[in-house]
Amino acid sequence: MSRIGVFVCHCGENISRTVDVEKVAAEAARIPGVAYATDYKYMCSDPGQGLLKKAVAEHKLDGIVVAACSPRMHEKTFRNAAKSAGLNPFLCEMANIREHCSWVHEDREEATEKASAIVEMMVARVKKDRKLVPITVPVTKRALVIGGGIAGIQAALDIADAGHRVVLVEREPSIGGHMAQLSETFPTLDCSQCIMTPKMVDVANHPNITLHTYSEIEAVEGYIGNFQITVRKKARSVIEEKCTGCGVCSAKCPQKKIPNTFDKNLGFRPAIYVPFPQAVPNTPVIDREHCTRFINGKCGVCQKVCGPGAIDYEQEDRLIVEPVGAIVVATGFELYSISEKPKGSPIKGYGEFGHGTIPDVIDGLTFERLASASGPTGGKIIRPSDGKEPKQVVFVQCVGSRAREKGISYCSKICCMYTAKHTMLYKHKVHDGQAYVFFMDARTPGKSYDEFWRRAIEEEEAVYIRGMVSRLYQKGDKVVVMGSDVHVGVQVEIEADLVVLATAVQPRAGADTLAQKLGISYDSYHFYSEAHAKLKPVECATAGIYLAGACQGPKDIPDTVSQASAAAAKVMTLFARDELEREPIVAKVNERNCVACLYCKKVCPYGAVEEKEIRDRQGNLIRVVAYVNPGVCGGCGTCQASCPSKSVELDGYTDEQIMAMIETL
Amino acid sequence: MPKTITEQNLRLLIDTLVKEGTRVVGPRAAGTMTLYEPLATGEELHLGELPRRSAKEAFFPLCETILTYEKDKEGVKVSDIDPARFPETVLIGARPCDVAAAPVLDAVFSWDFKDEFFLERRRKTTIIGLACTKADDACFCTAVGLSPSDTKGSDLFLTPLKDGGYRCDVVTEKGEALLSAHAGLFADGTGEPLPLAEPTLGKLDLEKIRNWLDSHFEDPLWEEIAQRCAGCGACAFLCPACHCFDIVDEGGEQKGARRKSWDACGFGKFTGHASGHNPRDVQPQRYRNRIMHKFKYYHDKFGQRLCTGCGRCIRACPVGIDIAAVLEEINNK
Amino acid sequence: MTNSAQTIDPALYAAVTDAVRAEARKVLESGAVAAVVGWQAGRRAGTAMPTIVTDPAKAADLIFSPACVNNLALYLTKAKKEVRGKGKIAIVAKGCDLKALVGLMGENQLKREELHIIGVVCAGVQGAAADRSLPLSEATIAGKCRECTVHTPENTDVTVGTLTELPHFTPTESAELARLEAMTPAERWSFWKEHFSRCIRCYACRQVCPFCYCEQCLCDRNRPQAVETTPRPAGNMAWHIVRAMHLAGRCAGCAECERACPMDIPLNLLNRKMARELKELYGHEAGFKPKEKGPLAEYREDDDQSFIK
Amino acid sequence: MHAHKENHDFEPKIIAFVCTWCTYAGADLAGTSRMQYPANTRVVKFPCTGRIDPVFILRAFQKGADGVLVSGCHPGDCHYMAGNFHARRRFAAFRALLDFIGVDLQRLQFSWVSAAEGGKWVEVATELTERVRALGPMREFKELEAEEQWSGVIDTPELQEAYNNIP
Repeated sequence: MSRIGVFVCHCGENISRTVDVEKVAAEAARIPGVAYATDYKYMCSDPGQGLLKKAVAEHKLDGIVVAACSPRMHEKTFRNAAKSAGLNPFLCEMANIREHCSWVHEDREEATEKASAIVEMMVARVKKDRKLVPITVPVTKRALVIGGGIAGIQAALDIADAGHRVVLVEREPSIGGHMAQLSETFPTLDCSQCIMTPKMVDVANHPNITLHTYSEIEAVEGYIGNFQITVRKKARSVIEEKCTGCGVCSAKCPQKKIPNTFDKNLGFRPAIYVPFPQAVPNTPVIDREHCTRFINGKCGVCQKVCGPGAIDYEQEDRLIVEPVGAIVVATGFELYSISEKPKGSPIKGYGEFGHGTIPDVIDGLTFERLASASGPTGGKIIRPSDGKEPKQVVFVQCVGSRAREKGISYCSKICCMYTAKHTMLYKHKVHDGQAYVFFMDARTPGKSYDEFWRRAIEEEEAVYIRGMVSRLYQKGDKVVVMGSDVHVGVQVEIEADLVVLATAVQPRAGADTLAQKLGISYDSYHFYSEAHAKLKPVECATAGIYLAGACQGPKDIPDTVSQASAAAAKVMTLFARDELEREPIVAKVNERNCVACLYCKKVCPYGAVEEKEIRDRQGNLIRVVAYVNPGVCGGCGTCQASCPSKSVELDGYTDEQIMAMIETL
Repeated sequence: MPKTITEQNLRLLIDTLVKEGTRVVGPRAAGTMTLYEPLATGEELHLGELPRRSAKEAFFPLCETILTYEKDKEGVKVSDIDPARFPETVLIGARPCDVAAAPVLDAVFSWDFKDEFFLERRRKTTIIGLACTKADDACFCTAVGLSPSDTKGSDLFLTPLKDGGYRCDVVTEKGEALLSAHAGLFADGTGEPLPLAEPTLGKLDLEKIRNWLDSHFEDPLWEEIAQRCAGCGACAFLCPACHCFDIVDEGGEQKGARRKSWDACGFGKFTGHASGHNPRDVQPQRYRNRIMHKFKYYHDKFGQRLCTGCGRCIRACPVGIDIAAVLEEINNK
Repeated sequence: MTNSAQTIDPALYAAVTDAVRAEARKVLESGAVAAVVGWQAGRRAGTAMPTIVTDPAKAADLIFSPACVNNLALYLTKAKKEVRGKGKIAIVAKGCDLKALVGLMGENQLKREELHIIGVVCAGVQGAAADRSLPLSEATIAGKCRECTVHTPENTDVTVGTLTELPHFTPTESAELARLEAMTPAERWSFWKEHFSRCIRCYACRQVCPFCYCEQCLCDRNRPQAVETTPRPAGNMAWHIVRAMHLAGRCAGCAECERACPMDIPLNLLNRKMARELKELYGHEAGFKPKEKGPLAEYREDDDQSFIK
Repeated sequence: MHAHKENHDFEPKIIAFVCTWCTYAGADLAGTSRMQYPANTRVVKFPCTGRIDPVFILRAFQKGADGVLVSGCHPGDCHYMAGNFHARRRFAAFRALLDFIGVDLQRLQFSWVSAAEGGKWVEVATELTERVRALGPMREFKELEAEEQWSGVIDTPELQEAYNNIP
């Protein structure tokens, strides 16, 4: 008979408050095959783990069930403890009596009964557990960083500086991301471009970094240490190797009236262009949608004027396959738009703010371009409608954010600070101007942040009105802002020259599609999910994939850079080893019984199943069977459920283990 | 002195027995077929055709529990099934080809190990045989030395009469006891019996066949016949004389039952060893064993043969294997 | 194709028999194949059984008649290794049998080029309880043949026989399917419970099925035991559910399971039901051309999920 | 906040087969969010819904489950890319089969619950529990389990009692 040890954790009071842990331990002790059962205040603590190790030795345990929190929390902890006690770690299971029991039930009797049932189920399972030996796989010491904003740049530089190769993939023609668009940055008001561009150049010049701009991730295969990624390098129509970045093409391009998206459409650019002067790489791209050559074939000026002959109208998208061992996802954010949203989108626009049709109602990023010395106005604050300098500017915070009725309930975190910054920048440039800010409350935790916000009010004379804006409308050349001041308890109406909306920070469009390619999870807003909110804020649940920046949740620059460096550190930790142990949760074929119908091969999402010939000693083919490559197997078990004779079995989730659990019903 | 019983009284006899608490098993209409099943009333007796399954079920159940177990902290608690609880049974209306198999089976279940599961059921079963008046082209009882009016194995024996009702012959003391306990339902006298069934297959020289088998363990015949065998158990399960069984534990680790159920030598895993080795690993070897067992081994040991010519295996075989044809072929060699 | 005559002319089968014999002799004599899998007459009048002919002289034993019910595809599966071991095989196949061959090709069990398929034009075969002395008619024809759409097999190496006009037969299987579907779940449960409780676990259904070629049937496994092996009502129910599920999307409807069942369990109803569901859901029909993936081995991102919350 | 325990005549046994990446995590989230739901559900964790064999559902009913829940990642969210797509077809077929056999499909619930949907987990688990509670025990398989072929029936009061004990 088995000798199972059951350890019931109180989790302080988290479990014991609703579950009678002593009773659960006593009940467990009655289960045949259980040699030892006890309860303890904190099983995960050092003494708790010590208790477990001691019991393994004293009671000669051959299996362990720790009834505590979710295995997603501490399975590793206890398996390691089991291992150090000399037990195969896969003979240790967790019974989740916290998240699945004590926290979700209030009735003590019911919760205790359920906890006992969960323990019984896991005892049944552990009896059928087999010793498993981790699989070692080589680590490709080469990282993929997706996104070339400040997060991606920082992560790429850190990894590259540690001596590892990095492939950096950016969707836009240049790296830089949103930070390249900003004017000054809070709380120090140093110029964004000034601190950003050197890093961009470092990326371009770094011998360990391969940069793919104007590129997207097409496919991701493989697993930690051994990913195979396919990058779609979109046709730039300019041969990067030949282009010298002289800029003649852009200067001579007859098509000049294309709204400049980098400048939030405040200015114009030609059809062949670099997004901004400091772009990296400084290689133009032809906007085929607007280029006359591509529209009707009637141009060709850029090709004629290009000295090095770098223009290639025939260029096609290229697919580049790169092996990498780790992936950092840093795809950043975009701003909530108040325009009318397509039907079915959970996010709603702002009809009461004119759905984006009032020209002098802009968002924060547009204001950044207005205030930027390298922006379309050279840093002069003028309003989009008539180019006049606005004398009264109203800033509205929490547009979209914290507005459940608009589809978003979270706080965008950066708006309080950047709005304070905007009022200052405005005051610095328009000395006689007045800034008003409508806010719900100011959220300024962070080093020197609150001081900064106070300065905006106290020294830069921004008027902060606590209250919401109910309506914006055009009246003559003014925008009337109707709101309430809850402090004074009156309705407020301001005739503004310009209104700046701090719209919510959202994940990039298409974040879900990329997540599906990567096999990582995301929340209902499509922000990527970290493995653990507190203890694994950088890792994805999918091994070998790490998160950096606003793709995981709204973040300012310091937080983003920290997380990017943290992600890089995780990658370096991984790359510090030549081989990686991975969980041996892989499928194996019983070659005796396999009849090679190859259903397993047909359903395998990883292409891990091959045909294998069994030959006799003379080399004659006896039969063909399926073979699962353990290095490629992802461990989903779809093969086993599809196999008619169950001749393929997923270690760790065998039929015997599952059936034993069902048996306890 | 010969007795007779009317159709009506025969059914009344069943009703009476059922009321007394006896399990009465007899041919009963069951969907598209007739089966030997417990009768709730005499009305249910359905003598028109040969039941699809043989009558062996009355004392050799398709599946029976032989013990139950339950595991707790203290150990395993095993409860044996007490054969004393087997029901007193009257098997009524069974054909000679079914009934004749019973004494044949007694031999194997009592020669060395006494199988109380079988023997106690046999002791508690009184068999009322019925002469057979209808044969089809699969029937061959006469070819293997039986006849449609053979009383072998019966305790009482009924012969259908031309004018209705049955003549009832007492074969054993057990039969006598049953009859005297219900003497009121029987009358003295006799009548003219209905003509008996006439199977078409000529008489086989079973001794010659056994001799041939003795010297032809290896023979192309086995491959020729059995390469078509699909390996199912229809023949064995329908046969009145096949008696192989399997014992399996069912249920979980905590509690369950040990059960005995019919097995068939045609199954691929029948002779499978735990090691994975299978001494009879192709179908012809399995079919050879079937014939050898029925017409040689069993006879060598017990002087009887495991075939009564009921023809069920012939009718049921999905691939048309015809044991009568096989015997005929050997007979003609 | 209906005619006023209510029976099928036996001459059709006689002509096919002659042609099959000639073709078998030809391919055996020429050495093109090592064996021909076909039918021969049984001892009893009006019966037939599968046979494997290797000697050209024995080609004359081959027959085709309404008694040739067996799906011979069975003999080309791994369950029958002995036959495949002989070399290239010719097989006589009715349209319905051919569907199984096609399915086996899709499951990596057969290669078309390793087979010589002698297709036979078939007007139908006998039902299980039919009086064998009568020609095929409404009273004697098998259920599956009443709704047959593959009288003339296609993509064979040679097809013999000519189809004559056939009487109209009343569909029985689809009517029975409709009857069951109209029942309440409780009524269906008691219908199947009664049938399955009669099951003796002889596994004739499994053994005659061309798709049950597993080396080790799931239901014979005891660690863990997925399905109880003893013929008790509980295990029987589980066995038949698992069987139907394992055949879903693969079964080509030859109905051999039902024919072979000594307890007359209407097993093909289950197969037909699953086939129809998979056709309605995924447009899949088994047995027309070898498919790399069956309906349960592939998916579409927009598959129906109305049943999922 | 304090929900009072209601006394029901019948507490169904619900077994939930869930994938570890989405629904298991979603159930964890329900826990960390301290949401409340009936205590009837027992969770069996799989790597992926693709691993869930229909036999497990059948087995669960045979072994006494009154309701079965199968839940995994939303389409496109599968950690293994396609496991849930395969599962979706398999279960579409299997439930059609069970329906045809005569199993009341109200006892078998399929759902997609993501790691972010703690609320949906609670909703699905609660709904199924309450529905099955209203339906009463799943008698069919339990009765079948207690039945014997006529020839194997013996006169045992224990067996009769066990049979009578089926709720």
